[in-house]
Amino acid sequence: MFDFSWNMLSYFPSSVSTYSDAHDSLFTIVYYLGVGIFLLVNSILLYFVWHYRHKPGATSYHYHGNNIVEFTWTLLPTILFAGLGLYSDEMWKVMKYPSRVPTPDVEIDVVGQTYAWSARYPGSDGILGNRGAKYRSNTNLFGIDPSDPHGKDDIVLTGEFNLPINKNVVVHLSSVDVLHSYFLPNFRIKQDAVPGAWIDVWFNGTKAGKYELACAELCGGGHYGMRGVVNMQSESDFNKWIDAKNAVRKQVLAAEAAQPKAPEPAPAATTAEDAGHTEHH
Amino acid sequence: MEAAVATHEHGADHAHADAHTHEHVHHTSFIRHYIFSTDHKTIAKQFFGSALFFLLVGGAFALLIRWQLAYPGEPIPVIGKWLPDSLVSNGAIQPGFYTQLVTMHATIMIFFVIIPIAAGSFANFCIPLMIGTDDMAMPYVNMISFWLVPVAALTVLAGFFVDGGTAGGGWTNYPPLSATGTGHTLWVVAIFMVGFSSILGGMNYVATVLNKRAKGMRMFDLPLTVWALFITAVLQVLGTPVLAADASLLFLDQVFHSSIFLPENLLISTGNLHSGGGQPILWQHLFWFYSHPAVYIMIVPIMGVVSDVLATFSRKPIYGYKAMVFALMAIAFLGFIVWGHHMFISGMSPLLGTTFMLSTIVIAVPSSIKVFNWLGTVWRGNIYFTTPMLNALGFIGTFTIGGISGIFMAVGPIDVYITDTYFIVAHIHYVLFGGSLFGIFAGIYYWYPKMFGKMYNETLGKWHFVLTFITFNLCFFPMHMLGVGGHMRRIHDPYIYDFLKPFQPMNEFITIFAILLGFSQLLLIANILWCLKYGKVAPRNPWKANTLEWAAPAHPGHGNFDRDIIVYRGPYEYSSPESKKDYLPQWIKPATKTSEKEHEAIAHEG
Amino acid sequence: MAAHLSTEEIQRAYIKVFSGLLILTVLTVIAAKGLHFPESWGAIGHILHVVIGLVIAVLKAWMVVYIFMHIKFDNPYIRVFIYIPLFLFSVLVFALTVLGGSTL
Amino acid sequence: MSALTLTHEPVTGIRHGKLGMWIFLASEVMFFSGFFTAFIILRNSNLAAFAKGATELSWPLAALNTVVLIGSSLTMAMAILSLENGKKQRFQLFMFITFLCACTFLVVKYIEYTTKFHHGIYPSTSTFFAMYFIMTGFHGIHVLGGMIPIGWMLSRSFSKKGYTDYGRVEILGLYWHFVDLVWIFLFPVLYLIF
Ligand code: HEA
Ligand code: HEA
Ligand code: CUA
Ligand SMILES: [Cu+2]
Repeated sequence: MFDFSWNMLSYFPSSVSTYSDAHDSLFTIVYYLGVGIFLLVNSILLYFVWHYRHKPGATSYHYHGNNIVEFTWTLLPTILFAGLGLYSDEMWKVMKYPSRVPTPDVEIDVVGQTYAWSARYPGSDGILGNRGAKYRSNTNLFGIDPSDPHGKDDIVLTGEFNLPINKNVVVHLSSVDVLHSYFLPNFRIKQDAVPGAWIDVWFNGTKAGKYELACAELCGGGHYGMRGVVNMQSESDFNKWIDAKNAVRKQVLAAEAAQPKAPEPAPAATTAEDAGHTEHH
Repeated sequence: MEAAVATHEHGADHAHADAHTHEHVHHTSFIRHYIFSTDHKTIAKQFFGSALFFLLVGGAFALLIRWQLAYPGEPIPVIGKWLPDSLVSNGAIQPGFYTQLVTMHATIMIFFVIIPIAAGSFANFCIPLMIGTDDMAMPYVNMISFWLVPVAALTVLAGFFVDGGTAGGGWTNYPPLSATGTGHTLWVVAIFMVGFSSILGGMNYVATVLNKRAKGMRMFDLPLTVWALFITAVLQVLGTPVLAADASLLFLDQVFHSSIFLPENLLISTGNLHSGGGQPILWQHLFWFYSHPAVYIMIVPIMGVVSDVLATFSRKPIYGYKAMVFALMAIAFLGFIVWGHHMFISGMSPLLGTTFMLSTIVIAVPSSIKVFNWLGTVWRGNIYFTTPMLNALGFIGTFTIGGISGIFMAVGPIDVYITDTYFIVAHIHYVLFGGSLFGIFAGIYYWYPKMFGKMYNETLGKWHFVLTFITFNLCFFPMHMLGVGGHMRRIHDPYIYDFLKPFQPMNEFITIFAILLGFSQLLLIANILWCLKYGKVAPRNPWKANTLEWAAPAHPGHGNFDRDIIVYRGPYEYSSPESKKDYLPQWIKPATKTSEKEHEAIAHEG
Repeated sequence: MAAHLSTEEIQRAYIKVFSGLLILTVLTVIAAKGLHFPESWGAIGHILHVVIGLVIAVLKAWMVVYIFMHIKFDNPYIRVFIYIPLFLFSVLVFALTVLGGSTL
Repeated sequence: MSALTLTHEPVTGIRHGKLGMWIFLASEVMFFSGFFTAFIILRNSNLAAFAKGATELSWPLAALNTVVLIGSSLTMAMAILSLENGKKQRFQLFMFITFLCACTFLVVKYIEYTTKFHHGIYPSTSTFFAMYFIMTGFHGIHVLGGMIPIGWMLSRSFSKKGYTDYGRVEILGLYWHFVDLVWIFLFPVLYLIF
């Protein structure tokens, strides 16, 4: 009826980051451990159940147990599990501890909004402008501080983002409304986007290509459709792409500067890209 | 509400004063007898009936979910055209309705099926009978504890008829999503009510076990079912109030527009009403502080039931009785310090993550002890394959799968990938259906004779087990594969993702077996209802078991026992050399001529 | 209950506790409203206020539980109903503040 | 058959109702633990808002209420003692004062709340006030809940049969002292410490 394999490991989506390799090997260890224990326990169970089934005249063994046995089968799993826990903790630290986040080669902001993902790139000055929740509005999702010159040239995109491979990418993640979760299956990465907090996620992609970005935290009826695409490119392709974006952004800024200033200071990042993103939902 | 407690419970002390003589004639009205009854067995039956009913409702919701996942966009057969347009379009489930179905499915299954049947029905039925007493310590409190459940269920289901529909945030209902909408408010109120019911129940069970044990019964003479229910009750008493507090806080956010869980300047409809400054993750901490212990509320009683069933039908003492008790205690204790394993990706402090990862992995140790001791129990037994025994053995098999998938998730870095995928859904159903529900089936069949005074139909029971076991595994095992493939949970239409398109046939396969699984449950219902009327009349001790409930008349009335109960030994003296029979009940005097005779008599009593 | 104590003795204990509670209430108000730590102490002054307030509250609570609620005279068994929830409360607070830090 | 002895003395030596009440109180401690935890967390992340909120509360009213509740705890304890010694009138007197104290407490609370509302302060004002309203609100509900059995017992004691159920009053007393105890913490935490 369909391709089925007992080997669970064969179902993983292709692995395209340094993490996903590490993740898959850790998973493999736990997998074989789990399968082994399952088979062991259940074959013993089946054997006992069949072998000691009721037969006429049979009696059972009046026995209340043995403390040495109890002690052994408490100690062994404890050692096994403590070992597993300590062993996996290293990878946990690498993924999560802020002190272990590598120096970023590329740094972007990502926010979730029902039901789309948006990203902000630093622009031609290479610096992300300051942001604050109080500046946030439907036209300024990232809450870019209008008074910060670094924010002026920032580029905001929705739905599809490009990133370079073999670089440490650090994503500062947040949300503007409810919880979302930034899920890159091929990268084995998932992190909730929490409103009111900026959480760092980092990865290092190894294969170019377009990969799907999903939302993994229920965020309302449209949750299922909160899809995005991450386009992993070689460094040179990525640079070409970002340069082109920066050029467009420069033109927009120049055009804005030529026009008479609006009376009240409107949020700075009301750009073509921003407008593009509002119509998305 | 506390007033009710304060005034009623002492009344309870007197209520039983007139109940302990069997000849005493009761002129109780129909209402007092069947509806607002304070008799623990009637309350147990009420919990049982309502839980079975909600199992059908929750199961029907599950089948709707499955239909959508297998055939997205296609009209629901039969009922599709009757549903209003707010829920369906052209008879097919709409996205919002889908999330509501998921929420209601889980809410019903957890709060109105498993908890009421394990910590409501079994606890009520077994505790007084198995400790040899006439009723609960506080019968009025007990009655209130039941009646809160249907009221809560009506409240939460009323959500379907309000503007915006019922709660749709998953059974975990994380704010900010759940901070708006009438449906969510009703959900919160209902949770508060079932929580209160659970606390009242738990109070009663703890007090009863501590205070009302029969003469001679020490704590370590308790059957494991009672131990398990006792420990569960402690979890209920200490865990549930935290959920109640959490729910109250969310209620404040919803109704009074405060911002306990809402940070500054959100772009949602309540954005301008609240002040900000709240912490969304706080909800999750408090929620899981209850809800992790809650999953043990759902499994610990079952572990007790399974132990008793295994011992009875292996005709063997429980292997390592004390180890089993300490393992239960360890599970309960550790259960309070692992809640964060549901929050590995929530953004909580990574140091907390490390702590929770280690404690969660360690919690597998007491569970392992239990599994190993069960193996030890069947080892060199004399095993009878009755329906309860089959279900108990099935429980061990499926629970190990669910438990081992728990180990995967306990490892933080792995959970980051598999959390919120079908791997979790597989785990949930392996522990809750494969674990709790199989154990519940075992318990239902095991105590059916005592509860209703009739024997169930063994053939039908075995068919029910075999069909359920096969379809269950075919339905839920493939979900692990979906999860490893990255298939997210709680999604209305997976196939808008390219990487999920290939999973459509597997989803279809799952759905087919879900439907078969659902309809297999009709055998259980049929068995229960048919044998109620046409079943063979049950003897007093059909399983030749040792525990005290079998000393009571076949269908015990008010006051439970027709003989004085004095406990002489532990609950698991099967095949003891002290007795010629292969069992030696707790209430039989140490070997003398008369006690042999009594033993003999009870064995054959109708 | 408390059969080994005469009614008068118990009454005296009650009155003592009552006066103790009143005095501590006054103290806690004075500590909070009248006691000012030098500016230069910074956060320490603030923490001291919190500590004083809580220590007094714990003392008062202990008096109520010990005497009014008869823990002193009653079955020692009952104490577990106080210790266990307090332990769980401290687990919760410890996890979320000390381990959780600012991110929870 | 002669009467069965299934219902014997409580195994622990603590009567069912009293044991039940202690278990219930353990549960109540966890309930308020939830609120206190939330309070601590929110306070740590909004120190300024919490300090500001606390100054807007009226501590003299709260101090008055503290004294009232402490007093009611004393009278409740005395009422129990009186009933134990069969002194009916003293029992009625002390129960009455307890009831009165509870009323006073709620009236003061009412004044506090309405002044807040007049100043436009609601749970939505800040997380501090959200916590303030929910914690004092639930405490108030507990006071109200305690008043029902107090009033009932008091009125029963004036009936012909009188009221002699020492056990129940003792249980009620435990509950009442617990309500006092919660307030003992709420008072410094909400009104004094910032
Ligand atoms: C009855 C209910 C029940 C039970 C008993 C368990 C038991 C366990 N659960 Fe599960 N769990 C749930 C119900 C339950 N769970 C539910 C409902 C959810 C989802 C909530 C939601 O998000 O909606 C969940 C989610 C959940 C998560 C979060 C996943 C996520 O959302 O990312 C985690 C993570 O650690 C977890 C772990 C565990 C562990 C380690 C156990 C352990 O207790 C298991 C221990 C058992 C064994 C290990 C097997 C038996 C032992 C042996 C066979 C001996 C030999 C074994 C070895 C030596 C390994 N569970
Ligand atoms: C004890 C608990 C329990 C039980 C028994 C079940 C039983 C089932 N569950 Fe459920 N499930 C959960 C607890 C449970 N579930 C939880 C906690 C979640 C997480 C929710 C969340 O994400 O918030 C979940 C989520 C969940 C999902 C994931 C949804 C999603 O994330 O999008 C799915 C999908 O397949 C599913 C399917 C099923 C199926 C097919 C059954 C079958 O076993 C059901 C079998 C059917 C019956 C037993 C009833 C028989 C019915 C009939 C014969 C129909 C006729 C009757 C009438 C019309 C009245 N469940
Ligand atoms: Cu965003 Cu789900
Ligand atoms: Cu858990």
